[in-house]
Amino acid sequence: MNVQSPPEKLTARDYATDQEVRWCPGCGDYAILKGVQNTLAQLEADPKNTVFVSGIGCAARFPYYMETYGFHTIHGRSPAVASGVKLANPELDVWVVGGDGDMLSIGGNHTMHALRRNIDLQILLFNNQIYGLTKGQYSPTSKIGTRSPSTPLGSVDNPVSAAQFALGVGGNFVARSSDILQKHLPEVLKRAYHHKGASFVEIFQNCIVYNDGAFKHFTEKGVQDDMQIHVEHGKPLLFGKEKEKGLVLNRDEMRLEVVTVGENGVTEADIAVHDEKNRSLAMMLAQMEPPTMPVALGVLYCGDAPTYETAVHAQIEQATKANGPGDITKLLHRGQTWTVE
Amino acid sequence: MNVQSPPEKLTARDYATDQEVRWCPGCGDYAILKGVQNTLAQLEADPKNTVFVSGIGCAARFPYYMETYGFHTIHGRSPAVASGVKLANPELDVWVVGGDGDMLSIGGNHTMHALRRNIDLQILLFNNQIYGLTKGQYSPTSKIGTRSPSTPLGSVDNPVSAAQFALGVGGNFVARSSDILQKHLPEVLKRAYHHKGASFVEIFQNCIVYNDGAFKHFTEKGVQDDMQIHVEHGKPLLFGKEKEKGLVLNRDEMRLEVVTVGENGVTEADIAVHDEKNRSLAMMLAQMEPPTMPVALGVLYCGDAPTYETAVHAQIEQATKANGPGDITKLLHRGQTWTVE
Amino acid sequence: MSEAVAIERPDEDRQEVESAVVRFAGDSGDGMQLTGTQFTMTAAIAGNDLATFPDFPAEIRAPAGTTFGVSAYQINFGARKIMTSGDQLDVLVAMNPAALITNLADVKPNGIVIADSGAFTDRNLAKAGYEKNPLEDDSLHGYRLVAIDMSRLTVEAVKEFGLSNKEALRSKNMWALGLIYWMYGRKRQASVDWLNAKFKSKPDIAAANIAALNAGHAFGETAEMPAELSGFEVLPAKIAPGTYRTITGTESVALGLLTGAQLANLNITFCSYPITPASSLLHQLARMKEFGVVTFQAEDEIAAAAAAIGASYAGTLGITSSSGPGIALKMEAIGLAIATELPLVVVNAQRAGPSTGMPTKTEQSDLYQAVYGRNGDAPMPVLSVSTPADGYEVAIEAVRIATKYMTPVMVLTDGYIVNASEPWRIPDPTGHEKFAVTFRTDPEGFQPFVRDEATLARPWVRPGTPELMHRIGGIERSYNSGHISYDPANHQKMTDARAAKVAGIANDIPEQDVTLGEPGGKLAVVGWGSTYGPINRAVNNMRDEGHDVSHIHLRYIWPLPRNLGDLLAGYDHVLVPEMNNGQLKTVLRDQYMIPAEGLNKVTGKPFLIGELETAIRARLEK
Amino acid sequence: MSEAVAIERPDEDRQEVESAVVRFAGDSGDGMQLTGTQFTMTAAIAGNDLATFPDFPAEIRAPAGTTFGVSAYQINFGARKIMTSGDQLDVLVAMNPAALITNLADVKPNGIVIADSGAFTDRNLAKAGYEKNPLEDDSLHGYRLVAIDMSRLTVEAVKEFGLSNKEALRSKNMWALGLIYWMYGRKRQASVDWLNAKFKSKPDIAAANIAALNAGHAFGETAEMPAELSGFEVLPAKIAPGTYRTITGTESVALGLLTGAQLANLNITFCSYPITPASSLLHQLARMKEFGVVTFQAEDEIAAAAAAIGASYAGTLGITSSSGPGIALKMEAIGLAIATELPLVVVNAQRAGPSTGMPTKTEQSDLYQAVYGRNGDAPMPVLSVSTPADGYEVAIEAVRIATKYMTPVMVLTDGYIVNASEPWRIPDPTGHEKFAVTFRTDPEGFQPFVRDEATLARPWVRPGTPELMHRIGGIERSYNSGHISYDPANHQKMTDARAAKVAGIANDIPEQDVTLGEPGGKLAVVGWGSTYGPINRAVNNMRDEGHDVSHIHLRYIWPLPRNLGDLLAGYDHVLVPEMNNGQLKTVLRDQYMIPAEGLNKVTGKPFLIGELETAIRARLEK
Ligand SMILES: Cc1ncc(C[n+]2csc(CCOP(=O)(O)OP(=O)(O)O)c2C)c(N)n1
Ligand SMILES: Cc1ncc(C[n+]2csc(CCOP(=O)(O)OP(=O)(O)O)c2C)c(N)n1
Ligand code: SF4
Ligand code: SF4
Ligand SMILES: [Mg+2]
Ligand SMILES: [Mg+2]
Repeated sequence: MNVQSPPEKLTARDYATDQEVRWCPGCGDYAILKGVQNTLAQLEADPKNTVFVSGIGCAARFPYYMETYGFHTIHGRSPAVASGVKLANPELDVWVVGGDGDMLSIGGNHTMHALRRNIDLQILLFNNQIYGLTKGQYSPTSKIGTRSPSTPLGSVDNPVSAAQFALGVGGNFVARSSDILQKHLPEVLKRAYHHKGASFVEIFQNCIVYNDGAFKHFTEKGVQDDMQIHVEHGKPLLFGKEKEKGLVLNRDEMRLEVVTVGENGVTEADIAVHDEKNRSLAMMLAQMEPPTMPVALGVLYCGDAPTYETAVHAQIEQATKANGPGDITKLLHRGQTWTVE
Repeated sequence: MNVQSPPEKLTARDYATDQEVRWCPGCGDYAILKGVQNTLAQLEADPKNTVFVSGIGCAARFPYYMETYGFHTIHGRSPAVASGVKLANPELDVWVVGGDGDMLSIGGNHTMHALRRNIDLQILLFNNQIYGLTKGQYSPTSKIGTRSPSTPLGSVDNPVSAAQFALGVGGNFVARSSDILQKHLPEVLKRAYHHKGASFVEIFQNCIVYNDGAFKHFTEKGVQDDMQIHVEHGKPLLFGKEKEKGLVLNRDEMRLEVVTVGENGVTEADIAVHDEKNRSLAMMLAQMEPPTMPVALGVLYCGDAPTYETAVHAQIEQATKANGPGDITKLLHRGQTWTVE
Repeated sequence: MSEAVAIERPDEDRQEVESAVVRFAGDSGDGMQLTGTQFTMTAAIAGNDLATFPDFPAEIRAPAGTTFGVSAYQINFGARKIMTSGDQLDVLVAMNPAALITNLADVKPNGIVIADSGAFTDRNLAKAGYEKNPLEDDSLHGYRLVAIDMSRLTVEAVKEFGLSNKEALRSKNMWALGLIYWMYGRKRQASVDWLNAKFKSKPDIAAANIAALNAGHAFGETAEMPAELSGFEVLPAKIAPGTYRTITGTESVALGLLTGAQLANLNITFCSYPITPASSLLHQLARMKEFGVVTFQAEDEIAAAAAAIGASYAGTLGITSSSGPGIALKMEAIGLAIATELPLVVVNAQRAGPSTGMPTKTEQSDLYQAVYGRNGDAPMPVLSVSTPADGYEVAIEAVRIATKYMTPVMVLTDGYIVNASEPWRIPDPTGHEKFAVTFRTDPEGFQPFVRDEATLARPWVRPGTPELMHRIGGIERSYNSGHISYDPANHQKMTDARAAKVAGIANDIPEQDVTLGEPGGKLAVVGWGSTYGPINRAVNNMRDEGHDVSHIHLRYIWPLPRNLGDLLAGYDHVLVPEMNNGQLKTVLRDQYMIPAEGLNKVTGKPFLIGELETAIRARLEK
Repeated sequence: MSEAVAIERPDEDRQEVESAVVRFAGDSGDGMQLTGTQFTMTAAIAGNDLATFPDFPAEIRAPAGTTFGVSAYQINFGARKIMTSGDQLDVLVAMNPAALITNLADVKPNGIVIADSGAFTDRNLAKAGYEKNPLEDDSLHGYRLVAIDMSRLTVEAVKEFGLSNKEALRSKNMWALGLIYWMYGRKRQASVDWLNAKFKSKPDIAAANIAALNAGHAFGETAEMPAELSGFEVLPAKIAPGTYRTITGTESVALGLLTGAQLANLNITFCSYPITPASSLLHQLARMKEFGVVTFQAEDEIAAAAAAIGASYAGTLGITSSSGPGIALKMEAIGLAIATELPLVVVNAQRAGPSTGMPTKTEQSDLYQAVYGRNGDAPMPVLSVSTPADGYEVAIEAVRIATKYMTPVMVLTDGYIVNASEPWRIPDPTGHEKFAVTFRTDPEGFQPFVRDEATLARPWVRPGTPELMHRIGGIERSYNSGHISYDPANHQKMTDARAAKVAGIANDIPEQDVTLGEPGGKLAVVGWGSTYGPINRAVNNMRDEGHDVSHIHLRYIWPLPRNLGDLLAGYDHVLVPEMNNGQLKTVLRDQYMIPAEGLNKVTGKPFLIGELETAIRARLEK
């Protein structure tokens, strides 16, 4: 008699494939891979119902290393392919992985429409501010002045802010973390997973070969406390080693500014409280940049709205209720017909 | 002896071609065409240095009706084609015209990157919240529930807000007007023209055949005073027939709200003042929607940043200064060479 | 409930004709498409065979009275088999000057022109570009002109219902329909019923339309028409018994895809982006939700193709559709489906190119793109639809091949076929042979690229299946495991396998038959797609004249039927008429080294039977 | 300033060889590419003819010691004309076990294998998948093995400079280079100078590298090497006098485009999106700013093509480039350039497909896409590059045709050509015949689509020109005015004109010559693109054996040279070797009804001379 024994709890390692991981030694992608595998273990995610879809790029190699279903598609199209997967089978947990070129350059439009439609995907953008796989050309997120093979005298175009982009196009879940924040990252990813609808997570990732240290101005030991603020819904926007600094809204100039609690009469009560349901606040947080302001990490925005695939399938049920399950013979005879004896 | 006589001042009519205008009778595009021709006349724009580039759609037929240089390209690609025109010859005044499908659906990515690069184009989006030319399918800006040939039971996806999109991707000039505002429109277009860098103007346009009345909830005679606010830099955000209403920033909730001057102690001093240099404020204004809030029209945001094409050509001059004007023979000999006798 | 009153006129003194071609032409607002479909339905019920072609303007809604705002509907109906909507018009109904000036050239010498003189105002004449009123000078002397003030007569006929003049004039088309019904001795009841149903909520509008219909009919009855217009009779055609409906190419493809999916036991995920003339397929399928059909209007064609591929990966039937420019955009994604060997149906409603071209005009110029238009060695099957009804069988076949061979399949229709209609004997879908897909579920020895020995197809696994988790992608895959492989020998092996898989389909499709004529002889006329009708009729006529010519019409463009080379070798000459610059011709010459000659027409319009007869005659006289 | 010290060894006892093939293989970090280019330069200066091929890993920077992290550089140099980088290796330099295991198969029987035994640690052996150390068992008995602990010797050699062990080991490649210099009796001075220049700012690094170079050389001098390794001599080849440089396909195309633009008197606007192996062209042109070259890294390939078209519309030369998948994405936009008749150069660096395929491997499988891969009847000229240096002339020709005929032109290179290099006699660009563009400025009778009688090209107008304001677009244009036209006859006329314009270019290009052999005979081997070298050498060898075989290599794929049909008709057999499944073959068979046979290799690797010889022999024996 063959009894289906319940699978015992999976560990992070169980989500790893037998494939040799082929990123450059020291690449931030390794840490993210670990973070994602830990997240799935903590979520007790069922590998058979989990799909990783990616485009092309170093980041996009990701699915080959996950012991789940995986589809390494073509450059820039992963949000569209993933949308098809989710529409066809809403039961699946669909994760989308790609780089800043993949999802914001060639794939920007698909990312935008997946977000605005609010289809239930977890979209992870590995932002290393460079084209890694093609050997180091600048990307739409590269800082002005980036010298690269295609911009030998330095890039001249303003980078796009991934988070502001996601908020501007109507994304309902916008969060940020970093490859090196091994505790923070899984927490953010779990929020993204539990959010119904499109979740957008920008993960700062160090490309050690072509853009090393792109984020050290806010991730390095010395500066991280003062240059990062980890936002949490309902909590005051405090940061700094002793959480002695905070953000307040300057009402006349309508922008956030940094104050120090205790200094010239500022009390903790004056500190703005994070409201992840407020898109305008999220926008202000997303705009903050060192050195004058810290980089906001965590869930910047989390609204709730019906998800696309649910609504689509609801209409199918509605139509089936209204017209009865489709009868093809009836359909062929719909409209005016005539009979020849 | 043939003397070149200076061209006398051109009128709006001088900017019209001999081509029969072929929009549906009553289409909002006629009014916009008139508005643009008036604008060029007021600007005394030189037709020979003016280029209109468009994609495909009803709106995109625009160039055929302008007695300037014109390029009716392919669906969605007009911002990219126009970028090439401007890069090749920065002397030209380049206008880009298209519909919501052309520029936000298939062309969303090109619009985004033209805006973020800040290349000096005037991008006019005729937003009728529908696909006109292809006979009425819903578009990414259509309201939820829009019944169309492709959504017989009503559309289910959240529309994108053109202005929030433009702000989110880093657009440096974001404005709004409407087909029927024949005074307002040219003023906004002139601001767009004078702005150095990418200017984005969303023009609400009525498609009388497939989406008639899409905007009447804020454009109709009865409601327009209470449902529109015309913002001006440095001026208090007042609206209403007697300008008796205004916007104030609710500091705790960090959102704008409508108040009435005179009522429960509100004075004009309390009314927020429009600062077109503040992206966060622009975002809040762009988010406002009837019936609770008025629609914000005018220049929501106008920052200044170096333009892309200027920086590109500056590098060319810089390189020419540094290395001298290119000598092809020298170039062929660059690197290690050897001679065979 | 209004009724048809006037008794039908006895048929004695009607002139019997074997077939007739009538075109209703008027302003976009005049309801010509409705008028045409009503006349079509009535002809069908009267037992005629028929073919129709609607021709609407490129502009959305051009200003009234302009030439580019003219909308027309043509029907060819007869007592014999009807192959095309007709080369020339026996009767043109022109509701205004613009309709007359743009359509007159198609009228037979001495053909009948019925014009609404009431619409020939100075303003309308000017808009159409007439200096003088053609109804009044003798510029129409080559035709049998019947000028009637239909506008006035309609207004009078509906007076009693107290409609505004504007509203009243809306029934003008019914007045004209009534007259033509009389002219061909047709019963009005079907249209009366239809009007009552359509305007159920507005009974007076229904009544007015019916009154106009009757008035037009009565006018024919009573008015002293020129003797030779005493009325015609078109007897029923010999038509196989069964239940019929009219069907357009769009409808047949939509129904075929749905039937195919049911035979394969799959749900459809249809992903598309609107484009003329392909959009109507999206519209059709969007109304089939109760069949579990998911339709997705993507942000662009690339996303549509990509989403369809994702949907196939997830275990439904991914379908995408577009026209030439949109198909071009999909090609990179289609390459991914070829590489990952996933089923996908791609429907291309061809239109005149290159680039935007003439969106509302028909052409067959995407065959090169379908067969050759991808990067890399990327073979995929290509099928074509020959008549409005043929789309049903072709779509079913496309689904069968795509799912059985794990490959994208391209289906080529065109702007003519998708809009044209013909009577269709409604088949019994349950009678069709099933080809239910069996998804792989057995972990035993599973590898994603182990091929079926017969078909060379790889297994299809639904994500969600236990123990079959695997990864696929566009980078070259190791022969069985599907892991990334840069091994030279493996790439050769996989390239050969992909080619062999598609080539092997030739053994799973019917041998090519001779559509009309004998296997071998002096001349074979080889066609594909919507040229079927005119070629068949032309060959038929030439054979009646005793010429040695046969018609071979292809459904399978790639791979070609396995016997085609031998078959064609049996003819002295091979002529390939195409609405392009010779694209199938290239494939035939390459594959069979047969000096096929092209007959190419690239005007945005279908071949005329006459054009083909002339060309065939020329070849035969060589 | 360090200097080369050891006196060169007298050449007496060196064994003279006509040519030799050496491959340096090591870890990505071992600097094999530098080593190879240095050896190449020195061989060139020594007067040898040569051909090289670098082969770097697909992965960005694979972990050290792994097989997929191996980087190699191969050079074939000789006293005779060198056509390819060589089928088999005379000498393999393997810097670690992974390099040995992945490259050994290419070494001639009894060939020389020089290995750094110091790198054959257990760890590295394991990574490479060796159970036992191949240097220690007799698994290499089929070769002449020279195992030297280069690592230790290098560290010793640079001791004096007090570098860390890690830094010291970086000079390992120079030690190996020194040894091979000794083996072929080469002077070190050029490399010494190069090192001094490269490390100007770090003199001790320069000194260390030079010390290693000298140490490796000295080792050869002094160490008692096996007798048969006493050293070789490769005499200078007969090479036409002139100043030479080495050049890769990327460099030649970049320089050709620039020269072409100057001859046309235009500025370049180069718009692209990175993709392997096309990106290097973007990188090259980005460094030519002082020539007024604008380079634009667009958001994707479609935007790149669209921007290039806009740039051509604005009066500069728009150029775009990519590889197969990216070219597929550009096709819709290229159709717009065809429709609006604007000049555009499209460079396609082909790679193995379909889909993502094998990005770092070479293939010729985009010919179908280039010739046929668009919607509508959309002909465009297609040129191909045959050798690394050939890109210069081809690019110039592409600019000439694009601007003279107002048409997009496709240039096909491939992953082999863009990276391979050969010596190039530097031409005098000012000597080249000019083809300056004359923009239309005269308003008199101007219409945007009035065609030049000879070329059928329409006028090119720069926006900004007074009184010539006009509109163009992708919807079919009226024959002269360019206004939108749906007129059937006009569409036919325009379609014919577009076809005739491109076909007419055949009269403006050279007749096809016989690359090697006679016009007519038993067998013609017809090639295109990077198969030039192996085909030419193979045919050469076969002819030396007295066989009746000729080589015909095409530069012009579309339109084909006007005499090609007659030329090919002169041979009993036509064999078409291609790195695809038979794409040129289709074009030839269709155009000339000649039963051309394919010889197809789709492994991502170039043909070997031996493979071609075998195939040719087989054909001749038939
Ligand atoms: C259609 C197409 N265009 C271009 C490429 C080449 N390409 C592959 S990955 C990539 C960008 C890589 O950058 P990113 O997306 O940021 O990923 P990363 O490598 O940095 O993780 C490009 C341009 C491609 N494979 N396909
Ligand atoms: C590549 C491509 N895809 C699709 C189309 C069909 N098409 C033409 S215009 C259009 C959208 C029209 O809507 P919009 O851009 O909002 O312009 P409008 O007509 O509403 O002014 C579409 C889908 C096309 N011409 N080309
Ligand atoms: S190139 Fe950069 S991003 Fe890519 S694997 Fe290497 S380190 Fe990581
Ligand atoms: S369809 Fe709508 S947008 Fe297009 S022309 Fe008609 S009214 Fe205007
Ligand atoms: Mg990146
Ligand atoms: Mg629109």
